[in-house]
Order: sequence, then structure tokens, then C-alpha cells
Amino acid sequence: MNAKWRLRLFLVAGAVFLFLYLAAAKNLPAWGDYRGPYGDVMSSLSVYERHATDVVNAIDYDYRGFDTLGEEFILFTSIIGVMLLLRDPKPKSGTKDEEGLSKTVKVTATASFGLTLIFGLYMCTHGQLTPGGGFQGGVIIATAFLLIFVAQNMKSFKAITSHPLMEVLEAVGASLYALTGLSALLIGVPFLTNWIPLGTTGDVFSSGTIAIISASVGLEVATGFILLSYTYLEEILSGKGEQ
Amino acid sequence: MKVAAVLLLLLIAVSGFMVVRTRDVTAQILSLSFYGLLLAVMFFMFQAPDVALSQIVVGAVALPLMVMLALARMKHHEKVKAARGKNER
Amino acid sequence: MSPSPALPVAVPMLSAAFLAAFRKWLPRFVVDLLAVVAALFNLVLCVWLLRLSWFKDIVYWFGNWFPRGHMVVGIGFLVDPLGAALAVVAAFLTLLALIYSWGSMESGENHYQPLMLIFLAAMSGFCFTADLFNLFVFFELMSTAAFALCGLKTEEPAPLQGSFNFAITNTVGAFFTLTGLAILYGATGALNMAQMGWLLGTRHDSLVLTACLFLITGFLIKAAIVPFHFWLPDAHSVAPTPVCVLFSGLMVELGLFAVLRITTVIFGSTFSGIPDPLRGCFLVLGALTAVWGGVMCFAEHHLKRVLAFSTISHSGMMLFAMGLGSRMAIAGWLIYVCAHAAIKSGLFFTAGILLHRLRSMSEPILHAKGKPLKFTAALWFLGACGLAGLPPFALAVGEDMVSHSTHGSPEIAATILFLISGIFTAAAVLRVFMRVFCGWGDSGPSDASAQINELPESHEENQVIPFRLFAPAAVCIFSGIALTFLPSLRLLSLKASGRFIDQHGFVASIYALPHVLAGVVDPGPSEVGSMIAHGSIAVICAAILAAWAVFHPRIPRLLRWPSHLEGRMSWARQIQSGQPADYVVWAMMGVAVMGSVFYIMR
Amino acid sequence: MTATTLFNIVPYAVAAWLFFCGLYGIITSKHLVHTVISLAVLQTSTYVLLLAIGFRWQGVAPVFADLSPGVVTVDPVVQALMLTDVVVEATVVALFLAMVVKAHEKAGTLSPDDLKMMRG
Repeated sequence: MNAKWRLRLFLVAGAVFLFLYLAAAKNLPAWGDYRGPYGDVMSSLSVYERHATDVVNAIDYDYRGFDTLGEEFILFTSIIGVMLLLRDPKPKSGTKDEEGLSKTVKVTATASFGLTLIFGLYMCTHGQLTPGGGFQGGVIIATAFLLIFVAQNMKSFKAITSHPLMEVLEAVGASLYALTGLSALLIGVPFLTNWIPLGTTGDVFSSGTIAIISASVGLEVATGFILLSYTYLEEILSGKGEQ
Repeated sequence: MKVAAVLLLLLIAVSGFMVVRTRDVTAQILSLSFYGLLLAVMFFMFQAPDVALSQIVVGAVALPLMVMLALARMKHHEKVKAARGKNER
Repeated sequence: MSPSPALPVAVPMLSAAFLAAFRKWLPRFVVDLLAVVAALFNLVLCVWLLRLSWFKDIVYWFGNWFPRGHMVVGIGFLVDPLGAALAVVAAFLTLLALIYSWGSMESGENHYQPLMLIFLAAMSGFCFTADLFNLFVFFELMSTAAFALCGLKTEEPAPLQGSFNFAITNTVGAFFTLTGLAILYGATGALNMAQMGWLLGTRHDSLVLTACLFLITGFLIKAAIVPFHFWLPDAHSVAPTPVCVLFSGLMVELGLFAVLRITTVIFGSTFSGIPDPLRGCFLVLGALTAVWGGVMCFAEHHLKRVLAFSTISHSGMMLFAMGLGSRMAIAGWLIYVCAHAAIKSGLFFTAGILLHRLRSMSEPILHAKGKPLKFTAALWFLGACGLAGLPPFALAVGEDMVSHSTHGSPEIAATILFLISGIFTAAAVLRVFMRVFCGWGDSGPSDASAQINELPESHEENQVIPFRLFAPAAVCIFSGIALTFLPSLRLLSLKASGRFIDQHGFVASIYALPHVLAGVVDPGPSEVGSMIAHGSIAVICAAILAAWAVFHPRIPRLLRWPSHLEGRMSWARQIQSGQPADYVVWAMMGVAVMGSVFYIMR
Repeated sequence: MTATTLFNIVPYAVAAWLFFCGLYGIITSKHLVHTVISLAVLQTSTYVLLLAIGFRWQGVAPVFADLSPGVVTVDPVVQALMLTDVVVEATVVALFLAMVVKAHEKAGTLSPDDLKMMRG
């Protein structure tokens, strides 16, 4: 098919598609008129039953925690896929150092490393209370490590991130979630049951397994994103082929 | 509130189209980042702070960063290839 | 003591995480051994669950979240015999694939085994889940693992392109499914399939029609139904052999399984009062797919592409059986799927042996090179007979049940379509047999796709075929026969299918309500005579067609036209353009046409 | 069709439009990275749709840290479904980009028109 025909066929099919979509939308509840009942049941239950004030995270890490386990493994699988595709099986030693950035930028970035890291950790541990949680916190922690890359040189970034420990930590993050689920089986209740005492509403250690799961997701996401960026940067960092 | 919401949605519709219409990939990274930010604003406006947070960190930062890293790697590869070609000649 | 249905998902996931963490330190054989043990464990668990689910559906609520009245708050698994049977097939094929790749698969630094285990976990979860969003999550997990596995041989440009086409097409499909899911959630406020179906009832306005269409589009893409099928040959011609086995053996069929589950549980009552557009679409698309897949299968010269198009043809027949929709037809569908999984996997394993020994997948290059491989030739020949539906292969039982599930013109149509699909696919496989293993005729026409370079999957050189390669192929082919001799196979599959298509039974199981299962009359053994007649006609016609293609220069010019099917179908092959943009346009056309049919028939 | 009906489907229409845009981007793409970005735009359509479905004009965010129990909230379920999707999307895009990078290294081109290995 040449580009012209492709576009023509697409416009015809696309018009039908838009018609189908809008015909369905016409019969959806009007905008801003959500009728429930699933969401309302969740909103009313989660504070009492789970001692969690952020309902979204209570759903993600408890009521529908099994979905999140699947999503976490999608993340895990894509990272394996990226490493499989892009990693050089025989990494070259030798790191190219880059001056480039001004001192001000470096200092600012180093200073913000600590802040960003703390912010990320805060998010991971307060998922059940306030907006945020393992997913968002994990990405923020990974960003903190990328700041090292900006601030310092590639060498220290590489020293921290290329370690095989990163891969182990990533797998630990993924398996900790599954293990939390399995632990429920040992005491005779279904997979992923939140069996740990729920604590006081509003406490950091409240909501039982939600806190553990949020932290494990944070670990997985943070290490995953660090591995991703390292994998992309690896070849450029090692300066392979330039000598 | 309602007028603002409609305007924001229309802005999103337009900028979404702009992202796919931008043919230059480097410019597309910028438009994608801007588009991600707009979505995050919409999520905040529609009472979804959790999603807005992940959209800011992912849609506006991590995703464009991934594209940038991929482009950097491809450029690097081309440079290496060109250098090699010169050496052989 | 009964096993938790969560284990077939959690155990492979955990083993995958463990293997991925320590892949750098563990010796190769430990990694292989652990992966095989995990798959074996899954097989045992799934067989156990199948036995337990036989008398009563197993309902399992994650996180101990039982429904509150009519409101389902958590995610539930519902294990029924048909789903459990497919999970058993998944575990069985994964086990054989892991044995096949024992010690080989050098590229990828031990990334391969964790990916296979995640694939297995996703397939098991997909078979059991009763929650629509959870179904979508496992669909995505399965796809992601499949994309990565497909690009395993990264040293060649072709695999990357094949997996890129695969990834783009399937991801677009996944977003169609997610959109349909969101629309349904907006209408019902529920995510559990039973609750959705119960809330929708007989509603059939534009919302339900569009949601149904978008939901099944993603799964039809996975099931490689014309015109959504283009990704499949690309993905198969580049994926490593054991991965092809999982793709063709079960992943494609699981797409159909999801369509069947959605249309029976969620939309089971939608079309009760009005003409059913779904059935019509299934019958027409199924017939189209069966014929098109068969013809393209005969036109290809890359061994894996030949087998890939034959999968498309058989997938079309499965959709046709779903269009017939009766209890008997679905029972036949189940037998057909299991038998097809065994035979097609056997053929892929055999192709893998050829690749291992002769280092190519191209029919012209392999011409006459397979002569010394007697056992491999025997397996390949048996596989061809199996595809044609010759008894005692269980495919014949499935075909017989599907075509006898109706009367009148649908019965004749089904019989003829099974013949066409069987003849063309078996003819292509027999043609390869004649050229490669017997060395008859010339080397045949060559073309672009036959030139796809394929790196061998292992670098060991050996003069005998290793046991680990031969055993899975033989086990697959012979389990295709053994299935026929399972005691009261027809009665068992009828029981399973009756439970599966019973929408009220599903709802009753989810809400723990009493429900009387409909009784089954033992259909008795099948008519062996008609099966043998049917099968032999298919094999003989296939052999004639194959011989015609192989010997066509010696045939009088006037009679040469059937051989034009081979090699000169350039117009048909140009549609298979290798560009993801075209594939997306074709899929859009499919959606548009199906949508128009839905709305016109209303 | 009155103004109210029109107003009530605005977000759904925007979602449909974004889906259409994403598909348009994929089929007119001349650069594989552009294809991947178009796919990311296509996915945002599902965010807009899900969020619009669970929205309430009088509802507040479902975070009870500073709310008294019993107030009307927007639907937390769609937000939970989106939340994981947003993060997963980034990694899946990373996987696709990795395929593109590798294809570029092996085939030396990024135009889908030049990648014809799979023809026929």
C-alpha cells in the first residue's frame, strides 16, 4: 500500500471508528455524573476497613492488589526486555569523563540529590495516607540517582548503578510483593490477604501489608528506572568504539 | 469551572494532535513533555492527585527522557560508525 | 487440602524473579533445572485444579474480599474445566519448550528462562480470571513477555522488525480492549464479568454494541483473524522455535478463549431478543480466515511462515466453531484447540530440529538436504496427516463434533471449510516433506521471505539429533493421537463446554447461588467411518496438490494452473507488506466493517 | 442535539479524537521513534476516557487525610486503574524504543519504508 491509499483507507475507517465511539459516548452517563456503585463502596469502606486514608492506594495495593502484582511484573518484564536488547554482553572498561557543566549546576544538582531522595522515600512510605505511593516515589528516587549523573561524573554514576546488586534489588522488589501475597497462604487465608494488624489510621505503619507492598513497589520501580537509564547510557558512557 | 474544564480539554485535543503532527523527533520530545504536563494539570483539576503525581514524574519527565536517551544512543552509534568508516578509508 | 488457584500464577512469577536476580551467578544447568521444575510444578497444580473444578467451579477471592451483596469488591478467579484444561495445555507446552531449549539458547544471557516463566504465569492467570480488568492485565503481561521473547535473537535485523510489527499491532489492540472496558465500566460501574453481564442483561443500545466490538477487537488481533492477522507470520518467522510453540500452540487460541468468555459471560443475554451480529461476524470472518490462511500457507516457502499461516487457517476454523456456538460446537472447539496445540507444536519442534541440523528455514535452500533425517521426516509426515484431520489424530474428533453440531447448510459449510483448511495446510507441509525430506522435484521458487536469514539457536555441532530436541517433538505429535483415546473424550468435553457457555452458571458460581447444571446426554463414540473418509479425502487431496506443486514443470501446460497457487500469488503476498502502518490500517478496516454490520443488523 | 448533550460528551469526544490522532500518527509515520510516540499519545486517550467516566462535578479527591468521612468523592477505582498504567506505559515505551535503537544499529535506518525484511 502506498502512503496515499493508506491515508484514504484510514480516513474512511477512522470516520466509522469516530462514529462508533461517539455513539457509545452518547449513552454513557453524562460528564460529571458518575453513578457508582464500585467507587462509592470503595470510598466508604477503605478508611474503616483498611485504616488507609488514600483510597486510590488502598484499592491498588489491597482490594485490587492482584492487578498491581501483574502490572509490576509487566514493568519487570519490559526491563528484562530492554536489557536483553541493548546490553552489551562484553562491557568495555574505561569511562569517558565529561567536564561540560558549570560548577553551579553541579553543586545545585548534588545538593538536590539528598532532597529528591528524601522526597521519594517519603512518598513510598506514606502511600496509604496521602497522594503518592510506591509507583510515584520509585520514579522520584530514580530521578535522584540521575541527578548524580548530571552533577558528578559518569564514573560515580556508573559505580553506583552498574552494580549487579541493582538487578538483584529489582528482583527483590518484584518478589517481595509476591511473597507478601504468599505469606497469607501460610496462615490459611487467600493470596494477598492483608493479615498484618492495621494500626492507627494516619500512622506511617498503618494499613498492614499496604505499607510493605508500597515500599516493595517503590524499590522495584526505582531500581527498574535506574537500570533502564543505565542500559541506554551504557554505550555512550563507556565511549565504546571511539578509540 | 465548567468553562475552564472544556477549554483545557480542547487544549489537550489540539496539543495531542500537534504531538503526532510534529515530524521532527527532537521537537516532538518537547511537545510530548508539554502535552504530558497539560494532562497532569487536567488530572489535578479532575480531582485525581495520585494520577497527576505519576503523570508529572512519568509523562512529563521520564518518558521524554527515555526518548532522549534513545536518540542520544542512536546518534552516538552513527558517530562511531562514521568514524569507523573514515578509518577504513 | 486443595491448592490455591493463585499458585499457578505466583510460583512462576517468583521463580522468574529469582532466576533474573541470580542469572549472573547461577550455572546454566541450574537455571534450566529450576525453570523446568517450576513449569512441572505448574503442570501438576493445573491438573489438580482441573480435577477439583470438575464437579463445581472453584471461586477464589484475592485478599479474602468476598462480594458484598451484589457488589464485587475484589478480584476473583473462577476455575472451570475448560479454562483449567487450557491452563494444563499452557503448562505442558511451556515444560516441553523449556526441555527443548535446555542448555541451548545462548543469546540473551539467561534472560530467556525468566521470560518464559512470566509468559506461563500470564497464560495461567488469563485462563482463570473472572475480572475484566485483571484479564486485560494478564493480556498485557503476556504480550510484553511475548515481545521480549520474540526479539531474543538480537544479532539480526529481521527479528527486531518482526517483533516491532508484533508489538505495535498488539498494543493498538490492547488499547481498543481497554477503551471497550472503560465504556462498559462507565455503563455498569463494575469490573467483575459476572456482575457486568448481570447488570447489562438484555440491554443492546449503541453503547453495548461499541463496547463489545472494541473489547473483542484486541483479542481478535491476538487470535490472528483476517484482517487482524498480519503480525503473526512476521512474529513467527523471527521468534526462536520454543517461543513459536507457545505463540502458535496457545497464545493465539487464548485470544479466542477470551472472546468466548467475554461474549458468553458479559454479552450472553445481549442478543437474546434480536438477530445476533456476533455469530454472523464469527462465521464470516472464520470462513475467510480459514481459506485465506490456507492459501497463503501454500504460497509461502519459509518453513516457520508456512506453519504460521496454517495456524491462521486453523484459528479461523476455531472462530467458525465459535460462531456455531452450540454446546456441541464448543466441545468440538475445545478438542480442536488441544489437538491443534499438540500437532502444531510438534511441527514447530520438528522445524526446530531442521534448523538445528541444517541451519536454514528456507524451503529452496533445504531442498533434498533432509534425506538422512529419517525420524524427523516421519514426525513431519505425521504432523501433516494430523493437520489434514486424519484419524486417529484428535483434530478429526474435534472437526467431527463441530460439523455435526448443526444441520443443513451450516453443517455442509463447516465440513467443506474443514476440508479446505485441512487440504491447503497439509498440502503445504507435505510439499515441504517432498522437497526437503524426499528431494523430489526442483528446489522450487524462492522469494523475499524465504530469504529471511535465521541464525541457528545453538552453536553446538552434532551428528545425531540430541534427545532434548527429539523428545518434545515426538511427545507432542503422539499426544495429538493419545488425546483421541482418552476415555469418553466427547462426553468430558461436552460437560466442560456446557459449563463454560452457561452464563447463569457463571453468575451463580460468583455469587455462591444454587444452580442446577444442565444434564448431558452421552453422545457415545464418534462415527469412525465418516471421520476416516473425511480425513483420507483431505490427505489424498493434499498429497495431490503438493505433488502438483513439486512436479509442476513436468505437467502439461494446460493443467498447471493449481501450481500457480505456489509462488505466483504476488498480489496476495504484497498485502503482507511488513509495515506496521499497513497492519494498523487493515485492523481499522476490520473494526469499521464489523461495526457497520453491528449497527445495520440492529 | 442540544447544547447540553453536546457538553456532556465533550471529554469522550476528546478521548475519541486522541485515539484517532494516535492511529493517524502511526499510519503516517516516517520515523520509528515517531511511531512509538504516537502510540504513547494513543494511550493517553484511555486516561482521558477513564477519568471522565469517574468524574463528579461536586466530588472531591478520594483522600480522607483531611476530609471527614462521608463526603462525596470522585471515583477512586478509575484512578487506581490509571495509576499503574501510567508507570507501566513508560517502561513499555522504553521496550519499544529499545527495539527501535537495536533496529537502527542493525539495519542503519529508521524509516519504516526502508524496513521491508518481512515482505511477503
